[in-house]
Amino acid sequence: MFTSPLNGAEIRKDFPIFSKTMRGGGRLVYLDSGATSQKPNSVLDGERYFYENHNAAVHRGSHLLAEEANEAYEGARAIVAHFLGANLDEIIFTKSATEGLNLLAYSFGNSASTSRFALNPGDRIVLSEMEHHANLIPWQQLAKRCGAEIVWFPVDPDGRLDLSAMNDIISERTKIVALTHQSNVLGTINPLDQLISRTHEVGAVFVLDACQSAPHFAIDVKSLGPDFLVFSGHKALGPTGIGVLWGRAELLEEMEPFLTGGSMIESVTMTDATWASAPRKFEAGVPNMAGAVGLGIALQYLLNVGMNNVEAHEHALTQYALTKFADLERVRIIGPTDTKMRGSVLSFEIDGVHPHDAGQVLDQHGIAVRTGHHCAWPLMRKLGIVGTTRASFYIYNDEKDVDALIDGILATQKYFKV
Amino acid sequence: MFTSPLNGAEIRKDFPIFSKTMRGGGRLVYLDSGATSQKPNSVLDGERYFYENHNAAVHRGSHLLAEEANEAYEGARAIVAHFLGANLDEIIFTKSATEGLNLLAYSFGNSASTSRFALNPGDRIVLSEMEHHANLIPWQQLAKRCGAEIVWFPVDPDGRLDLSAMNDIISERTKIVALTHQSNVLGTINPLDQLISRTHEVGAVFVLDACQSAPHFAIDVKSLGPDFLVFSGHKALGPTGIGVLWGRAELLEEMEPFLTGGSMIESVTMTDATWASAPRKFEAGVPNMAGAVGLGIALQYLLNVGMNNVEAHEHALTQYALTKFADLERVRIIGPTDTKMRGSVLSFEIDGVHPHDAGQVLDQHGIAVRTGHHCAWPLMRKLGIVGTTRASFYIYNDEKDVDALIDGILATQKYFKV
Amino acid sequence: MELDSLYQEVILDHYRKPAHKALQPNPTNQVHHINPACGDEVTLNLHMDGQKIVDVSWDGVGCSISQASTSIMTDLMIGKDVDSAMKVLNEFTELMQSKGSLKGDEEILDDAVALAGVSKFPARIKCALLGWMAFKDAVSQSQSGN
Amino acid sequence: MELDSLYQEVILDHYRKPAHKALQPNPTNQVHHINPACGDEVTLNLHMDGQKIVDVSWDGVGCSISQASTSIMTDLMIGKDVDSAMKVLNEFTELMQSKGSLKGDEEILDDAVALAGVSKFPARIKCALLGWMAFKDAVSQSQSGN
Ligand SMILES: Cc1ncc(COP(=O)(O)O)c(C=O)c1O
Ligand SMILES: Cc1ncc(COP(=O)(O)O)c(C=O)c1O
Repeated sequence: MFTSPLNGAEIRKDFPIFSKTMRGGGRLVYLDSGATSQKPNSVLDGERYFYENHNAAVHRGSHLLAEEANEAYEGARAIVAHFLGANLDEIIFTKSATEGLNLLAYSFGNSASTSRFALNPGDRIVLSEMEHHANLIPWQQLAKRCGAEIVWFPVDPDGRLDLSAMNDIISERTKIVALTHQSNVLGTINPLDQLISRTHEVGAVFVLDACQSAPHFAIDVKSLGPDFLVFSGHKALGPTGIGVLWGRAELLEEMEPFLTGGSMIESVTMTDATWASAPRKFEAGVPNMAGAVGLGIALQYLLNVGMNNVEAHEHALTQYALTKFADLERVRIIGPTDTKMRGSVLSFEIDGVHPHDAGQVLDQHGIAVRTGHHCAWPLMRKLGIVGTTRASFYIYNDEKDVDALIDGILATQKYFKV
Repeated sequence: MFTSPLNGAEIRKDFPIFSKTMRGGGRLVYLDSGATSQKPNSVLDGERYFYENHNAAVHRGSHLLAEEANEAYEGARAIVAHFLGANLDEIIFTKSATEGLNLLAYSFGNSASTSRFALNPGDRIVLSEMEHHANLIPWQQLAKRCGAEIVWFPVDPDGRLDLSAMNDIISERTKIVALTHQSNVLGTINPLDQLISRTHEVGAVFVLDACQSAPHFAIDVKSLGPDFLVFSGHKALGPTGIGVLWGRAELLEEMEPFLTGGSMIESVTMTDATWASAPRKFEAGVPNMAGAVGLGIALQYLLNVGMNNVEAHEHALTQYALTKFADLERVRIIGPTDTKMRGSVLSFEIDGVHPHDAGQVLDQHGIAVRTGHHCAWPLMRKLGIVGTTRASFYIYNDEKDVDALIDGILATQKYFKV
Repeated sequence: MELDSLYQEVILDHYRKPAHKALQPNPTNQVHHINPACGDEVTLNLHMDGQKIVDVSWDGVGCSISQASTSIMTDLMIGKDVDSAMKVLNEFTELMQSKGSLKGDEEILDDAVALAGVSKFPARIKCALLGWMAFKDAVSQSQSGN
Repeated sequence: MELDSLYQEVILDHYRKPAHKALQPNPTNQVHHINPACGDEVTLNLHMDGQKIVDVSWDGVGCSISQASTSIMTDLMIGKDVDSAMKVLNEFTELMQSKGSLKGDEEILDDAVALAGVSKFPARIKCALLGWMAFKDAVSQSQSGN
């Protein structure tokens, strides 16, 4: 039994890629939205419309095209702000979540030693074992540069954060806590309330990696309470090469810039420069204008669908899939096996079949999944596996896609005689 | 008299934006390609085709779409390599020239103190007074972090670099020389041969800002001889949000990464990571795949037109414009007044009319120019002006555009009664 | 022509003969503002007597809009008390953000209504506001005592 | 089915019963290679006697293609001298890059021709090459004396 407010097959009509014929001759069953999402026509049309009608460098010209480009770009910023419940000047366009996290790490590293963001030897950055490399290595590098320490929450056998030692892990020495909202491997959604209040209790800042959450359920930054948040446009129906960093206005104001160059300055001499205020301070150079415009349209598409519907739809798909998986033999879910505090990312192992081989057979059936360590190598090591096969759902999927996956797994087992 | 191998009006047919009707009711006379170029249909089609047929995360999946996305993305890299006469693994996709220059500055700053790239107190970075903020501020910030010094070539009254003290300015203490190939304000093309050989004589590295050159004439990095080169796709008929950093293979190999995260690693633990080799090492995160594909098509478009034809066309336009300007009264060219070692960027001042006002009247005639300091504020101060009005030409311009500009300037003088 | 709505005669007059464009010595407060997008600059001297704006004088470089607007602003502000000056300033800011939908109240804004057309040219609004924002900053500094 | 060109029976056999998959002690050279894209790893021990490859043994985790390919490689290389081993290796690399256009010379490549189908699946070429590149690295280390 499958009920959802959304009809995946109907939604697929908005996404031109679904008319493609796949390797095996069948339709595309796209279960890799955790890696990147497909794009609706409206996003592709909107990018093109920008280039055909308003293309000019923003912030730098006073002619008509430049005015229009500016309006389109700042209009996209307004949509992102609305999407997150944030203020306009708190939205910074980056090229990706990865850049957003690096921006924070470098900006903190650039701070004067008296700044609240400065890390001194012995200071701590708190992460978790389920972090994506993008929310791990930038902090490792920052820690190395500043002599700070990385400490982390372990992951328990159910794929949940072990918070039993929370008050020791987030301590008075903690300056930064950077955690994922939802694991891109396990699907686990982390309980932010207690983590954020503990973080603020010790005077640290909380950085939220919302790559796997912002595209999938409603987020209101003001009520959720982190200090910074990043996500990638390409996972949220948007174009490639555009991402978002949100930060609290008063923190952005205090921060040092990251990339420097044109359009982020107040005044410049040969030896010195002063900065514009946020968001400009963090957007050096001619930005990805068409990308921002496309992302604005993508988020508007999601808002029109309704983020609660998106969430309910993915919940229904996950529920349906978990039930079906329970009937499979010699197939193990890696991550929570119920839908409580869990999103629609579903990792699994097939006994006797390496994920890469499983992915290959599924591909032959037109089913696109991701295989491997999912840029979360420490988590793989912790779980004692080399990788998983991962299916991840989005609005354009439906229960038939889950059925196809299940059939594909059975075919895989048959093919490899396991 | 105007002769050119190219027909601007014919070329405009490939660029949909030229069917737009402008403020005054007339056609678009786009003379702001120095800020950003317009895009041909083939680039817009190609980006869309990627999204509609191959969209998936590169380097991360083994399903069909991921394979195809990879092929498209790496195919674009091959075109860029061909365009610059470089090796495949020497091409790094960035989001912009600005990011490319920051990448270098941060990577050098991340180097161990024993590295050839490390800057120590007293070491020097050599720039010039005509640099764009993007090739100035990142080096200022690096110098501040390392205790290094910024020294620079002055600009003489003709708008040329004053190289009389070259051997003092580029000295044994010099570690980095970073110069623009062509000034985005003056149109001046800098004599690289002597500058690069002097740089290598003292064992420093030469960074070339090719934003205003790579889109306009043929560059072969091997014969030109710099160590690093950056340019922006959006100024070369390509999409927004994509740029290129080229570096010599052996230097890239030695360098520290800049952005860290997914796809740039060899191995990762909770506290440490090792790096993939270039170009991967410098491309963390899901990249701007459609942007790279679009840039590949844009450069292929330029190659099909022929870079020598592009150069000859712009040369002819500049020659034609300089002759026409010579007949104008109370209008002064800022920069070289002949075409020797000069590109097609043309800055000027109209006596008694502020650039912003001039730009406004021109805009009313459908003529898009840029006004202000052009992100080269130190140059403005040196020249004792607040800004210029700048016309910049590209393949889709023709002599009628120059005529329109001249008429527009006369109209401006009439409007403001100067 | 659309352009004439931007460059009204009174604006060009102020541009050619700006009022109070010569810094008066011993100000209560001095501020320096820049428009980083185009490089325009204004230095503004404010002379207060209690809550009364006794004099506003300035120097700077900029386009006709920024120069004329600053000139008009000084004419308007001199002699007012802080409260009514802020009312005028808010009225003007609103006019600038109106995208051409407001004409401006001539009773309150006097010559500044000639700047109404600027609101249809987004890139020029910052030009028109440069002097006004400097003035606002100077007044707020005078009120907070620095 | 296209898939069968990838997973030929001989590959699945090698996968189920890999040859020389047990590290032999006291190697001349040991290397450890990783495929960072998927996390597959191989450790390879090389025993040389002069220019002769006396033994190759290995351990590791990976997909059927990487495991089978490494297994086949060891069978091929053991007993060869460096020169002919490099010839085989080059032949195999060329086959992998052939995008399905080559079948491979069975005289030279023996069981490894079964991997020809891999060349049509770009994402799997690195899997097939993992063990071979480790071997190449070990040999080159043995030649340069580290
Ligand atoms: C000479 C020069 N360098 C650097 C840049 C910066 O390019 P971008 O803003 O695309 O990063 C520009 C263009 O704005 C330029 O003209
Ligand atoms: C949880 C998480 N964080 C960060 C990232 C990095 O995103 P991107 O590669 O778009 O920068 C991803 C996706 O790859 C992710 O799933």
